[in-house]
This record gives sequence, structure tokens and C-alpha cells, in this order.
Amino acid sequence: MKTYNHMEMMIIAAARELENGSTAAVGTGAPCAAAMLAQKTHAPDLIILFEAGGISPRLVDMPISVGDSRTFHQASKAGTMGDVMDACARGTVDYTFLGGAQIDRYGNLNSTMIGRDHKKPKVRFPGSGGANDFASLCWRTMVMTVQDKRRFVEKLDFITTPGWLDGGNSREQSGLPRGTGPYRIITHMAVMDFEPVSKRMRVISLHPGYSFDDVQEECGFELLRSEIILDTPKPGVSELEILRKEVDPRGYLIGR
Amino acid sequence: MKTYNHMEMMIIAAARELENGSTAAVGTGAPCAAAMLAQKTHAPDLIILFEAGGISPRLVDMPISVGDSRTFHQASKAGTMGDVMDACARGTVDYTFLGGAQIDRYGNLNSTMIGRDHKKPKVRFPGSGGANDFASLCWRTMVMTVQDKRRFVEKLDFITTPGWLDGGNSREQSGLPRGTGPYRIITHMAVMDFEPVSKRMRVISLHPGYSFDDVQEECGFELLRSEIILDTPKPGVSELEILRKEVDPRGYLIGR
Amino acid sequence: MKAIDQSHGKLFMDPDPDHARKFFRKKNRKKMNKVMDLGQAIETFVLDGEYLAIGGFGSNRTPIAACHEIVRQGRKGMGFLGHTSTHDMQVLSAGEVYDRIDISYGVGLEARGLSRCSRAYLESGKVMVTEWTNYALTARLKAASMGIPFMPARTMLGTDTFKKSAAIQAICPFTNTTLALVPALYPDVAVIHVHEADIYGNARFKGIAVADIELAHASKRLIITTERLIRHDEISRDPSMTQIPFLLVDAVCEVPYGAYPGGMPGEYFSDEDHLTDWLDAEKNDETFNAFIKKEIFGCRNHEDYLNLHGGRERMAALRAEECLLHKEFYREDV
Amino acid sequence: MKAIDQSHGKLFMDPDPDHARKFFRKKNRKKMNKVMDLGQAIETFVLDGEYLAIGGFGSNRTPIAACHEIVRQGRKGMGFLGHTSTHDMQVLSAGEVYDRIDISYGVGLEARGLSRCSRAYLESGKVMVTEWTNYALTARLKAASMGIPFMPARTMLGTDTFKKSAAIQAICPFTNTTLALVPALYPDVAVIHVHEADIYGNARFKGIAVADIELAHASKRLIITTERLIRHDEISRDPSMTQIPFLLVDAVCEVPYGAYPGGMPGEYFSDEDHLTDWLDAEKNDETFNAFIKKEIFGCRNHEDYLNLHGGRERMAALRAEECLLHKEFYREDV
Repeated sequence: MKTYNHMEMMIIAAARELENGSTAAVGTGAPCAAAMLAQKTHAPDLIILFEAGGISPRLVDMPISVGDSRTFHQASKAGTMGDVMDACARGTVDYTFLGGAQIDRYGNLNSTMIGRDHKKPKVRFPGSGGANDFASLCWRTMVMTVQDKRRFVEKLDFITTPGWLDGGNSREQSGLPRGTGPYRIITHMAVMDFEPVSKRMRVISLHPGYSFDDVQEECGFELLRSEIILDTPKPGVSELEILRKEVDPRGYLIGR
Repeated sequence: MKTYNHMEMMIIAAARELENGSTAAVGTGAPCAAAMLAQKTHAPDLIILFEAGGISPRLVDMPISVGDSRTFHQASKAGTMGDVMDACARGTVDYTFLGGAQIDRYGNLNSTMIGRDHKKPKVRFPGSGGANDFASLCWRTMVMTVQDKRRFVEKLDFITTPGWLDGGNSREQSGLPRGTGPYRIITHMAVMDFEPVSKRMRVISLHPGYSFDDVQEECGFELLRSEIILDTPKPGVSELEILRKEVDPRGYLIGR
Repeated sequence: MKAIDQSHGKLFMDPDPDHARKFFRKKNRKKMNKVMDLGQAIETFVLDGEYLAIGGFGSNRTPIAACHEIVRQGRKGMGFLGHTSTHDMQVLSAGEVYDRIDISYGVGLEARGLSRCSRAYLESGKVMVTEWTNYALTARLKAASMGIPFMPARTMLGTDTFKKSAAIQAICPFTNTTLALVPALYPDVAVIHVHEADIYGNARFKGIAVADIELAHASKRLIITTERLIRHDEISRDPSMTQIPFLLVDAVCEVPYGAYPGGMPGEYFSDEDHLTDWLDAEKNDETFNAFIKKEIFGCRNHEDYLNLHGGRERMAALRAEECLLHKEFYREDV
Repeated sequence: MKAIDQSHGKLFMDPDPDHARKFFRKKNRKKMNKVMDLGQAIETFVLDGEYLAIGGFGSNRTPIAACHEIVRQGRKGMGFLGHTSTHDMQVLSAGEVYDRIDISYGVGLEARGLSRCSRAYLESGKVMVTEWTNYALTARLKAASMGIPFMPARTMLGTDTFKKSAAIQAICPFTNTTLALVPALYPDVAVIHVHEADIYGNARFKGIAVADIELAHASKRLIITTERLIRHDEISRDPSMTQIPFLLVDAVCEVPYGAYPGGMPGEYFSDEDHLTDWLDAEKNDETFNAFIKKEIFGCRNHEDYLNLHGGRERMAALRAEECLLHKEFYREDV
């Protein structure tokens, strides 16, 4: 029996991707938890930015808004949205973490609407917020989402946020800053990256207890396989302890 | 015998042009003295801006730099150069006061160089600073300068700062904001404006003791005459007293 | 500059800086006493059919008291700037105050969930929607604040967000970079909530500024709601602290707890229980109508609303919540 | 975007944001101790042939100590940003540090008169000069700080200043407004003087900011000289006060009176007598050579220079001059 749940696995797998000393633009929820966990484990010098203006805060508690007081608690600077977005545009932000209602094989995201008619959508979601900006301007975009075929779809109803667009070199041709793009997709089952030429999503690591077929089953498009598919190391005792006791002690996300 | 000098006449004539409750972007020296005098006489609610960032200071002493502490002493905001220039660009600044080494019939100014070859000028001056910006973006540009035919020239060696450019509607055609342009030229002899169609400089008021011919004598191009040329009221006792005792008590400008 | 790709979203506001300049030339910039009652400020400066922007970010330093007053006075047919608009949008949607929106983020209350009311309103077809991103909207306000007709940006490219925006793609003549040009946005009126302001409108706040400084400069009219009035000499003693100078401001309204049930940095935390009540009430139309009737129309003003939710005692608890989080503000040894 | 009119000035620096991004991606952004001696900072980060920018405005909050050190170390062949550069330009001209300049205002010392040395240097033909205005240079830095290749502006149009700049005229695709597009400027290195900084480089200053915040963000490398080091917890206690965050900073040098003989708001006024000595010494080449030899090369560091000019006693007098001007900072009853 597993001693951790889906959300815990996802947050821990995501945290591991963040290099020490790098910069990461994050939102609330799971991405923020991953950044906090990284800081408290292997990446104490991870620099966190929040889009509303918080620059390098000390995160003692999980923010409920990307602009609440916790996002600039003991920060280096409580600045402006422009300050943070400009930092991304200048090329000084390494990572961003996003979510979305739908994702396609090229890592494009939809957080705007479900339906055909933009004037009268079937379901309206919040929209881009800063997601499109972060995915356009930060070097590496990471996405955290539950592996679910209703989310991993053949075709998005609306491309809110750019991934590799139509694959190949279409992203670079669009004018988006050179060298940027989706880097990792982290679900509760696997970690995916993108095949370098076609830019199609491919599985590079499977979490304990899941096979490639399990992942493909919960994906609405055909996934590629990396030449070597790794086994994601299972959550460590100390990772779990820190996540549960220090990052999300009230269980907002991990539900304990 | 005159009981005031050239500089005093000029500053007093200039001060009178500033409306109460209006905004004025000024530099150091005579323009600043004029603004201070206006504030202390008929325009207590004149709002002064300095290009380095000072917004609405209380001027207790003459600044020696448009960025020294006096330019934001008890100000409403000690901001940025961008703040002040943006205010001009948005159309919120009524007046600016400029000087220059040379001026032509259309109120264009040269403060960059004397000579033909920009690569190796005969005399190099400071350049635009904020002058071009102010004259481009504020509604009404005023110039204070000594009436001297070496300054009032047929052709500038270099157009640093736009007046009415080539006259007529050339300024508007250049793309400069609509409705802006030179408004008054104030010398120690006269006040000039610009004929509305040709945009040529014309005398509208003569200071005590000077005739139109005196002014024309010290002007390198042909001046127009206003239909009615007024007599500039001579400096009032209280204007002089405030100027001497409160605006420039050390005689930096008025040399007393 | 030739457009190489055009979007299909509606451009609601004129980006021409010469038209805006005409307005700003005439705007009263006098250093005069601008203190007035919030009701009077909304009545005078927030007009049916015009374009409204609300400061702050989500539920943080957001002038919710002003949003209630706008709904209470029955404003209709407005344009609205949904620049990460959460609870404020929920309130304004409840009043159906706007019928067109420039949106980057709306509908949601971030980690709290989605507002069924805002969502249904946007799904109803009653609202014209133009899409943007947070940065694009900041850049649009920045362009207006700088008196230029557009700002170049490297965002939105390649996406449907671009297609449903009113941006234009063009090629940089210096570098051949493909750019999204976003048009200047001059809102007719904005409301910004701050910690401190003097009677002339010189205002300052603590914590993140979001896009409020750009917004203050871009807006044709500006209402400041403030936790407290301070003496002008407090401002002039240290003018480096002033974020919004009086020249931009039309009205100053003292509204303690003016961001409630949102939070105010260093002052009080958001009332998460009451925000949950809002989300819960929306689940049923009838419940929600009764809720709005009680919460907005049943209150004469913000003080009534605060009293409805525990008054001084509840506010003290929210102050404690905020200040305990920031205990390092008060103790050096942590 | 098609250029409708091209200027003839030389563009010294590459405005391509993708090239700058490559640099910034690799730049060390760690929150580490960056305190070092000024000599070491100049040696490490100010390199022959590169492009230099100096913060402050004229003689106000300008890192003159750093300018002396640059001359003392014999830097040559640099590009220089003459963005209202007065006494700093005078010092750098004396050392013939630069051979190309983007200039809006130079040569002069504002109301004090003109520097014969700076003037002769620009008249000598040894220096390539591209013209701009104060706002155009601010806008160029702002474009760089925003990672976009240019900023639109409504200035310089119709003048020789435009012709001798490296701007481009173009038509706005939204409004048909004619605009001057000014290219982004990423200086290789900048030095900014502040009141307070922590060891990581988080910095804050009082009074006007001029274009220093844009400059700090636009520059590839940044040296902070500070009147005094403060503890990091002073910064983190009120992060709203931070103007320059540590991410941008490469070196932090504690240099008391680092702006002398210029002034520092709230700290000390400029030494007008000594600035007059500079202007007087320039009147004769021989005198000036001897003057520079004594004032710059004869001093090992800024402390030597301060001691040459009355040391602690003189500084106390300049402090008094500044503080008496600002007596309202200390007395409420005025």
C-alpha cells in the first residue's frame, strides 16, 4: 500500500526539478508547494517570484492569493507586476510552474473556456492571468496536473498559453523569445518532456506503481516514449515529512 | 534711471505669464526664479515640476541643479525622470521655460553646438537635456533669453529643441503632440509671441525704455509686429522686493 | 509600422494619446481639499456607460467598499478592466454593472475556487469579452501613463489569447523581432485603495504595488479610498514615499477596512470565512439574490457591512491574523 | 513596422532582447555576499572597451568615488552614457576613459558653468557622439529593463537631435501617430550610489530616483556603492522600500561620502567650493594636469580624497548645510 497520495507524489516530483540558485515564478497551490518544498530540501537558494510583485519572499505559510501578504513576507522587494514580468522578459527567470484545464501534445494550455463560441462559451474559466506571460518569457515552463484524459486532449478548445504551439520550430517562428518553452509535465503518474525535433510530449519517468500504458490510458493523444524511461524515485521519508509538517501542515493541498 | 536690471525685468515679465493653478516644468536659473516669483505673487497654486523627479516642491531656496535636494524639498512626490516626462507626455503640464544658445524666427532652439560638422564642432554645448522633451510635450513653451543678435539668428547651427520648426503647420505634421508649441519669448527688451498662421516671431509687448527698433537691432532675423504692441508694465515695487529678498537673496542671478 | 497579424477582439477604448491629452489638459490639477463621502465620489465620478478599473490584486488592497457602493447606486452598461479581478468582479457581476470586459483573469478567486455568478454572467452572452494577459494589461496601462499609443510586448504571440485580444503583431525595425503591440488603455475612472492619503490626494501604500501606479497615471479620473487620512506634512516630510501624487486624484474617501472582506498588507488579513459564504451563496440563484439584498442593498454604507460581519471584534481578529503572520515587523529576535 | 525616417547617429549597443536574454540567463543571481573593495569591483566589472553608465543626476547621488577609481585604474576606450552627466563626465573626460558617447546633457555643470575639459574632449574629434534627449535615454533604458527592443516616444521629432540620434520614425498602426522609436540600451556595466544596501545588494535610496531604477534593471552588470551597509533584516522588514533587488547586483561597496563633491539627499550637500576649483583648474591645461595628478592619481582611494578636502570637519559642514535646508525633517514646528 502506498504511504503517500497523488498530490504528494506530484509536488515532490516537481520540487526535485528545481535547481538550487535558480529563479522560479510560481502561483498559488501545488506549484507554490513544490517551490517551498524545494527550498526546504535541496534548493535552499531557490529564488521565488510572484506575479503581483513579491520578489524572493521567505515563505512561512502557503499563500491563498499570489498577491497576499505572504507572497512578500520578508521579501527582498515588494515590487510591481511590471517588475516581475519585466524580469521574465529580460531573461532572468529560469522556471515557471503552471496548471490548466486542458493540455495538448505540444504543451499548449487552455485556461480560458470550453466550447466553440468565444462569445458564448459552454464553460468560462479565469483566462490567462500571468500564465501566458510566464510561459512566453521564462526559460523553462513546467506544468503540474493530474493525469486525466479529459485534461490531456487531442485539441484544445482555446490556446490560452503557448507550449510548443504546432510543434517543430513553430514556437520560435511565432516570435516568442528564443530558447524558451515547455520543459516538464508532471502528473501523479509520470514525468514527461518533449521530443527535441517534433516537440511532442514523451514520457521520461514513471512514478512507482504506474506503467506507460496507465499513463497513455489517461491521455487523449498518443504519447512518445523516451529511449530510457526512468523509475521516479518514490517520495523520501524526509521529503514527505517536510511537505506534511512544514509546507502544508493544514493539508490544504495534500488533504491530510 | 532704471531701478531694476535686465535680469530682474526678464524674470518679472516671465513670472507674470504663469497662470495660477497651472503646472510648469522648469530648470535651474532664471526660469526657476520666475516660477518662484509667480508662486510668491499672483500664482500661489502654481505646481512646479523638475525633470529629475521633483513634483510640487516648496521652493525655499534656489536650486543649483534640477536634481538637488531643493527640487524635492517638502514636495508631494520625489519621483523619477520618467514620472515627470510621462506627465508632460500625457498632457498634464501646461508650461515649460527654456533657454538656449541660439533661437530662430520659429522659436527653434540650439543648445548643442556651433559649427558645421557635428563630428568636430567649433563649440560644444551641453545638448538637449530635457529641453527637447519639454518643448515637444508641454502645452506652452516659453523661452527666456537676453535680446542679442548673436542669439537671435537667421539659421540655427543645430535644431536641438523644436519650436514651430519650419513654420506654418510643419510642427503638427512632424508628429509632435497636437496643440503644443512655443508661446512666449521673453527677453530683457520685449515679449514676443508667434503669428498664428506663419508661426513667425512677433513683438507683442515692449519693456520700459525700449522701442521695436531696439529689439529688431538685436535680432538677426526680421521680427513681425503685433497689431497692438503693449507697453510692459514696469516691475512693481513688491515684485522687485520679493524677487530680491525672497527669490534670489544672494543675487546669484540678479547679481545684487 | 505595418500590422503583420491582426487580432479579432474588440478594442473598447480609444488609445490615441492626442485625444487623451485634450482631456488631461483640462483636468483640474489644483492642490485642493478633495475629501468627500464615498457615496458622493461614486455618484460624481463613476458614470453609467463609462469604463471602470479597480486597483489592487484579487482580494488584496482592493477597494471592495467602492465596488459595493457602485452596485448599490445601480451603475450599468460600464466597461470593466478584469486585470486579475476576483472578489471585486464577483461583486460587480452580481450587480451586472458592466457589459464589456478586457479580461486577463476573472471569474476565479484564485485558490478559493470559482465564482458561479461571475462565470454565469460571462457565459450568458450578455458581456462582450476581449482577452489579454496580466502583463499585456499592465503594459496597456503603462503605455497610457506614458502618453504613447501602444507598448511593444513579447507575450500572447502564437495563441488564441492573441487572436481574441485587440493587439497587433508587427516586426521590430531594429531587430526584426516579432512583437505584440498592445494599445494604450485610458480608463474613464479608477478606484484605488491605499493605507494613507492626505486631503489633496497624495497617497501611499505598503507592500506590492501590482499595477496601481500605472493605473493611477493612466486613468482620466481617480478615486482614492484610504484606510486613514494623514496630515499633508507627513507626506511632504518624506516625498520619496508618495506613490500617487495629488495631481492625478479627483476624490479622497476615508474608508477604514475599505478592502474588507479582502486583506490589507500589514493591517488586516482577508476574511476567508466570509469569502466562502459568498462562494456558497452563489450556488443557488434564490439564495444569492437574498444574500446580495442583505449584504449590499441592505447596508447603507461600508460601516453597516462591517457591523453585519462582527464589527470591531471581527476586525480586531483579522488584524491579529495579519500581524501574527508578520510578527517580525514587531519583534527583532525572530 | 516600417521606418519612415531614419536617423544618422551611430547605434553603439545591440538592442536585441534575445541577445541580452542569453547574457541574463547565465548571470549569477544568487543571494550571496557581494561586499568588496571599490578598487576590486571596478577592476572586476568595469572593462576596457565596454559600455559604462553612471547613476544619479548631475552632481546628485552620483558615484564620484567610482568615477575616480575608474580613471585611477586607467580604463580606456569605453562607451559612455551621458544621461545628464555633469561632474562625473568631467572626471571621466579628464581620464579620457571613453571614446564614444550617447549624450543628452553633458559638458555643463548646470548652473555652475561649463567644463572646459569635457568640452574640449568632445570638440577634439576623438569622441563619437550620438545625440538623444533625457527622456529618450530614460526610455531606452526602460525598453531594456522590459526586455523589448524599443520604446515608442513622442519626442525628438522634427529636430537635428533626432537626425543625429539612432532612433527611427514610424507610424503607429493603431492611431497613425508619428512616433520616434528609441532602441533598447543594455549598458555593459553601471555604477549606482545609494544610501543603504545589504550585503546581497538589496538597495534603497531617498529622494528622486531619476532613471536609476531603469538603469539598474537594464545593465548587464551592476556595482552598488553605498553610504552604509545595513543588515538584511532591515531590508526584509519592509521590502516596499527596496528599489534595487539583489538579483541585479554584482558588487556592493561601502563608500561613505561616495558622491562627494556632489551631494546626497538628506545626508550632505555638494561642496560648491571644490566644484568651483575643478572648473577653475580646467582653464589652463598645465594647471589641470597637476590638479588631476593631485586629486585623483595622488589619492589611493576616496578616503584620501576626502582627507585632502578637509576630511571629517568639512563633511560635517556639508552635512549641516544639507540638514539645515531640510530642517523640517527634524522639527515639526516649521
